[in-house]
Amino acid sequence: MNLTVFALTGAALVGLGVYGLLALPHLLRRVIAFNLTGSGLFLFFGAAGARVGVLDAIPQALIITGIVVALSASALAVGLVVALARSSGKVVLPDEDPSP
Amino acid sequence: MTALVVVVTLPLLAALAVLVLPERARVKLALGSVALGVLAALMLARAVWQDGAVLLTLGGWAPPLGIALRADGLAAALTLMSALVMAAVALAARFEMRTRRVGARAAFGFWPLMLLLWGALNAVYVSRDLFNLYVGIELLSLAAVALVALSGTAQALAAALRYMIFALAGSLLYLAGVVLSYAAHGTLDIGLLGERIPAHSDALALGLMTAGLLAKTALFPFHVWLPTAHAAAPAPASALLSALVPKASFLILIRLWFEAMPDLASPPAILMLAMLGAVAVIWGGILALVQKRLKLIVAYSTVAQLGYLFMVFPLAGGAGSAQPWSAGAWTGAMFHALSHGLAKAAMFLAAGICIAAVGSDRLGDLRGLARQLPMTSFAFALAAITLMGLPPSGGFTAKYLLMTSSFAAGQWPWALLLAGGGLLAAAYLYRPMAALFAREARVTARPIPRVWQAVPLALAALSILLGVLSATPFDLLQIARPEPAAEGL
Amino acid sequence: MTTLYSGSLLPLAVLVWPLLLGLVPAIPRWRNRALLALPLAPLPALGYALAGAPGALFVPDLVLGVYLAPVPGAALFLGMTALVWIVAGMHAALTLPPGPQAGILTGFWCLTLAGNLGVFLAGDVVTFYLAFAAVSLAAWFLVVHERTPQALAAGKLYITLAVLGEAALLIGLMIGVAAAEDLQIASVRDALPDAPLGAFAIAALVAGFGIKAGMVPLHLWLPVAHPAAPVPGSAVLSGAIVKAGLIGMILFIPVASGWGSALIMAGLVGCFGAALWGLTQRNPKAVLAYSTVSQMGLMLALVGAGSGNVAYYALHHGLAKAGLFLCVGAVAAAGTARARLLSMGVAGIVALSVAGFPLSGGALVKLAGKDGIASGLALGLTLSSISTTLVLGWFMLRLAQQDAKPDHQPVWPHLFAGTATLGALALVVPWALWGNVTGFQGSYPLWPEHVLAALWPIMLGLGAVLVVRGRALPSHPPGDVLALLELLWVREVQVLKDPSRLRQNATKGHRRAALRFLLRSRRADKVLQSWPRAGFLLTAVALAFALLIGLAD
Amino acid sequence: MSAALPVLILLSSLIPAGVTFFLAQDSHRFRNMLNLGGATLKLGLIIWMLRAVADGASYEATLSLAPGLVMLLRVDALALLFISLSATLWFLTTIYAIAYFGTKAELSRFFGFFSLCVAATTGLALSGSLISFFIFFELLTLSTWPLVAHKQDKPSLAAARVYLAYALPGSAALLWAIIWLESATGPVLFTDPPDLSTLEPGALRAIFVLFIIGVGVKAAIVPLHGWLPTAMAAPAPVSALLHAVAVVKAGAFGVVRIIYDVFGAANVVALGVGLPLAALASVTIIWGSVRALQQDEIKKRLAFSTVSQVSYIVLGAALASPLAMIGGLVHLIHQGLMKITLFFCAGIYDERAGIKTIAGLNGMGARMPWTSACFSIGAIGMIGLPPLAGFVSKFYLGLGALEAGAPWVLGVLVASTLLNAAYFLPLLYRLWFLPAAEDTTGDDRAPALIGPAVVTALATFGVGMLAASAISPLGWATLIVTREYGP
Repeated sequence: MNLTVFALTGAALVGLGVYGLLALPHLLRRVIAFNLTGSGLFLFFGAAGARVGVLDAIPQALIITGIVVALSASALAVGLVVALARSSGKVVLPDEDPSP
Repeated sequence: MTALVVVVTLPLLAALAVLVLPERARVKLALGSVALGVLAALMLARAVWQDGAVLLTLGGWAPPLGIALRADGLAAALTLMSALVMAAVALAARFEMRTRRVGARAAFGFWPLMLLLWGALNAVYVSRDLFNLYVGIELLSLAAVALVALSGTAQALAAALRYMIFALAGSLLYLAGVVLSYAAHGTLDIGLLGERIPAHSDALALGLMTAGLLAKTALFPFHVWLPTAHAAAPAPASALLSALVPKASFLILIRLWFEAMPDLASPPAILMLAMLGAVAVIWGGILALVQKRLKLIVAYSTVAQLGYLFMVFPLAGGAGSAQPWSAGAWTGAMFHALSHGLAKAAMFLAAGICIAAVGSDRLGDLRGLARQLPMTSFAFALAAITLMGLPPSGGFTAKYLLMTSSFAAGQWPWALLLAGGGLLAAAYLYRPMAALFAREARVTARPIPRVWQAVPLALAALSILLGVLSATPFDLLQIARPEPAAEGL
Repeated sequence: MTTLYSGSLLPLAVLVWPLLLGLVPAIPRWRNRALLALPLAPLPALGYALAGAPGALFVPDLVLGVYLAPVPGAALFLGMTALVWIVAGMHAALTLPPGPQAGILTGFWCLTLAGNLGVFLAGDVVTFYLAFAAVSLAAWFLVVHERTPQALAAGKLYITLAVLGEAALLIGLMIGVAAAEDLQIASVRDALPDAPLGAFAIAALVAGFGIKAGMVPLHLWLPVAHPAAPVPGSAVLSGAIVKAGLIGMILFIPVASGWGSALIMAGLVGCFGAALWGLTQRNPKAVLAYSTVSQMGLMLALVGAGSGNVAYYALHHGLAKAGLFLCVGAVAAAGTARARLLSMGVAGIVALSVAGFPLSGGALVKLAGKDGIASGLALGLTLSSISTTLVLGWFMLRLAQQDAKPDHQPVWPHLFAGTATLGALALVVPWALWGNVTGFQGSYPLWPEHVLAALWPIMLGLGAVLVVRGRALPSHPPGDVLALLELLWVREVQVLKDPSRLRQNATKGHRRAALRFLLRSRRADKVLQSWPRAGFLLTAVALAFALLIGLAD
Repeated sequence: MSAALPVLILLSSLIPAGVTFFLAQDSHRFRNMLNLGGATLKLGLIIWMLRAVADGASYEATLSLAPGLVMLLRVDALALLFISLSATLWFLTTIYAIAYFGTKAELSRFFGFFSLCVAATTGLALSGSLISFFIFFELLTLSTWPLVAHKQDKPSLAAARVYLAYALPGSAALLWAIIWLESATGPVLFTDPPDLSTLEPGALRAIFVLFIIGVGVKAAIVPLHGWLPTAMAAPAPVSALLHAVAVVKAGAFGVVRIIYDVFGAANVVALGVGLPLAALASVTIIWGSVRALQQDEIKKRLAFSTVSQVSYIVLGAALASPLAMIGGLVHLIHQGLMKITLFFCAGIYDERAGIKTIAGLNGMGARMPWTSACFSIGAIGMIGLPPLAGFVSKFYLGLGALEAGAPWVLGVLVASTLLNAAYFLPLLYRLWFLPAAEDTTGDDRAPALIGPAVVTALATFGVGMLAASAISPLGWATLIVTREYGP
């Protein structure tokens, strides 16, 4: 029962994240949306690993690895966004810029 | 076995080491490790050639608990090709990525990123675990994005971010698929997945993973990040980006569709993959035709050439995998991956030399450059021959194998596409060639060291040689090929 | 090792000798005096003919296997040809100015001569065709030698018809060879009537030879070329070269079928029509040309009737007609009234002989010609004397009006001697050969009825000459039906040469459309670049794959 | 030895090609010696082999690239026919080109590609399998491109572009045809005709059409001939080689191989594709001539003449009767000799007197007698007058057409003869009969330029004059047809 809650929460997070990723032009928000989606997936992953009631070590190990990877990706992304904001004064991609 | 370990760990260790070294030592270490890497890749290929697939279980723990690395013929061939391309890129970067040429940050950042990318590539080639593959491809993407951003201009940063968005979205889709399949089967090992009990969620899992990987492979219509990224990246980085990076995600697709879940390869899904590939060939070709910059032409050419790779799905995948022609199709596609890697890297390195010589890659500025840069221009021409699929290049062998299979399979439209794509390639490569070999030499080119000029030539020559001596790589690719296709010609 | 040749080398020598002499102008030092070689070139042929044209030769390696074997009547043809060429050669050497053009003329003169001799020696089709092409095409240079606009125009017509003739011959010969599966002339002739497309082949051959032989209506070139060519050129053209067409008819056309009648018809039309049309000409050489057409018509009719004495007739005509042409030169060169009179006299005698004046060579050959043919045609032969007398009388009248060419005066005696010799030979040689050729006894021509039959048409003809003399006859440029053809031809050429602007514009339009499409594709790619769209697409593709994969389960 | 010979022949032009690329521009002596040496060696090898092959020997060398990709080099009588031509004319053209270019720039590049082009032609001739044929076919395409573009001016580059625009789709069609066929029959070796019974007649016809499109571009069959006249922008030695030996001949040779060694004459007839091809060739013959008539530039006129003449070979092959094939094969040689003579001369007129147009030829017979004599011989040969080379081909073609039951071909041949006369005789007329313009200069006192032209002109005469002997091209063509394709 718990697990369904986890899974549903994960799914909700993924949904939110995907919406943010697609709908928000602000790059920082996209990075956050990416993290949201990732978290949702990891949550679902954890729930899936625990579904048989026995503790499965593998998803945990993988989730930790995944979080590290996602973290470094976020770091790079944020770094790039900051650099872009510094050099062009914009935090949106050129072709999505409403005020050219 | 040692070779396998070296191939995966050496680049990563070297990437860490170069971070702490001063510039000259950095370059030396990078070149040294690349040399070592080529050697290791050769030894790996030799081991695979002699004894079949090399298997390594980390810490002696067998899957699903442990992690297994396995180098089959395809992995060995790709490793070797990558090592060669890396060596060439490193040699070229020794001249090109200098502080006084590209600034301190780029000159510093290039080497660890390059090595990191290499390590990630090799990891992807030999991994047998979907999650490992995720980590590998994610690292690969991050290194690639960072390479695009190296120059630090607003344009480069925007291009890098665009690439990043596609890459991250792709990763997420892939990850979602991985999670789904783990939830269904409790394992992520490719071998074990191949023997799984099918589940309802498999279709969704494979669909998600496929879409994610397509975004990373830059298949039409997700190719849009690639040209802008190439426009911004320094030439050696472009070479890596075009020649190697898409091959990694493509390889994962192959692993998924041929080894992990071949039973899911339904005809309509396969047809859709192939159709996307076909559109990529045509669309990439048309867009390459209208570009004004050399690097963009070459970049769109990559878009087109990647489309050929997807011919493998209708010809060797699904129900066709048990047919006699599938071996030819499968091998042909892999041959294409190899020859395209060599040729495209040669082209970008040649483009880099042109930029270094005249400071621009607009076709109008390159006119008559062949007089000053004969070796480079010749390299470009040789690489073009491979990309057009003209004999006796590796591209020709690939095309021949694919076309033969498509006729044998009764799917001749693909053969038509292959032939037409070659013509398109000729059309869009003609313009830069005509510019290079034009008579007038208005530009005064800066002198380029001969060693630097020899690098793309060597790569291009290799891509031709791959066709002349195609028997050995052909046999190498057969080793431990995905089973259903094993009863080939 | 196969043998190089088998048989006698004599026939080959006859052909090789003029070819060798033809190379003389290639040597710069001899170039200026190359014309002197002309009279020497036919000498071996003359000797060979006097010896009775003995021997045959086969050279397997040459061309497609050259087989030289004298054709029936070869000795007569060869002898006549050699004599005509010798005298005309002398005339040329005496009158034509030396220089590079003379060098070119010498070369092609000799080539033409070799071809002319070759058609009488060829035993196989290819050799015959080769010789025929040589005589036909190399003669182009004789026609245009003077390079005047008139000569060049005549040359154009000549070469056009000659090439057409060659083409027609080639068709006919190839069909014949394919049917006979053999290159021998005799086998080809035998195979032709029953060959597939045989009728077509024979028609092509008749046309091809007809052009050369001046058969109406293919005679166009004769009256145009003759006035334009130098006098010796005209002499060989009319005397000897046209006989190449005649021998072709004799060798290849199976007259036993309906083709014989066709030949007779065409021949008789030419015989009378051309003679009458000759009266519209002012230039004596043009008149003579029409006379040739007329005489050749007669000979073609004889061929069609299967007469065995065509060669005999041709012998006389060749010598006489060449003599008449040379007379034109001699008259022009005559400086004094006496010389002019002498030249005119020779011309008159020879002309009478051609008309068939009793006891002349011409009367003999006509008499022989009448032997063995239908009486109707024999009557035609008799009547032809009237028209011949008329046209040649007209020729004499025109000749008398001709201007003199003062620069040739010094050589007049030589010219006259040659001309007179040829005329004399025309009168005498038929007598010498009479018995051998016809088999009749020597007194046969002296029979009064024969003399009378020869005399009355000539008298009638002379009367007609008196009638036309001084009348304002209609005058036409040479070439009768040609004018009509020219009109058509000019239009054809203009149609051929249309620069197609229209199509160029069309391709430009296509190009612009293609360019527009390409540029649009660039904009379309930009649309794909926008992330929200691409993101939706990515999701859609993922779901599509899932669906497509799932559907199959 | 028997495997080394074909390879050696190939290397005799491949090695000079490779070395020449890396020579300095001004090392004229060494470069000339290298190229002439290679050409001489090749001629020697071929003469040596001619005897052996006449006695029934054959030489083979095989290299397997990948399953199905068999490179087979093989010397048979037909191959030797083509190589003899290419080797002889390569030798002569090299002499001519050396004299023509003198010490101009970019000669290493030129001679490198020149030799490469010959190597490709040689390989093409020696190819014993469809795949090796294709590979050399492509090599030829690529090595010719820089030659056409050699002058690097606007027309040359445009011509080179047009050339590729035609050649590459042609190659694509050829490759398609090869792969389609081989996917059903396995690798096709010319020694061993494939079993076609596994394919539907419809498919076979489609394959045949693709094959013809593929090689037809090179053979300049209408409507695939557009590149040839534009390629005239190339320097004269290239045009000479292009028109006489290399590209168009490769196409024609391909047609012969495809009809006789891939499909087999009987199958071509049974499939009903021979006659349409013959008709197409006929259309080409006529169309090329008509277009030639409209040209005012000498080289363009010659180019359209090539379009027309090369289809004689195609016609001979398509008629699929022994005599027609002899005619076609012998024309492969004869057309080469005649056309190269004409192009040599056209080059001399241009180089020595600056004459490019037909009007410029007025009166040149006296000023440049040797050139004009050679030109006349070539032209008369083209018209097909005996005893020159063109007549022999035409005669056999005509007989072959009758043998094949296609008498309409005679009409085509005759029309072609007349048209040839119509566009060549005016040239001769101008050369010999018309007076020269006041301001013309130029002479032909250049032995190295005239020499090759004289040799080929004499050959044009000689091969016709001695056609019936066993050592003539006709003798050799007869040997090929009776030995290898005879009943």
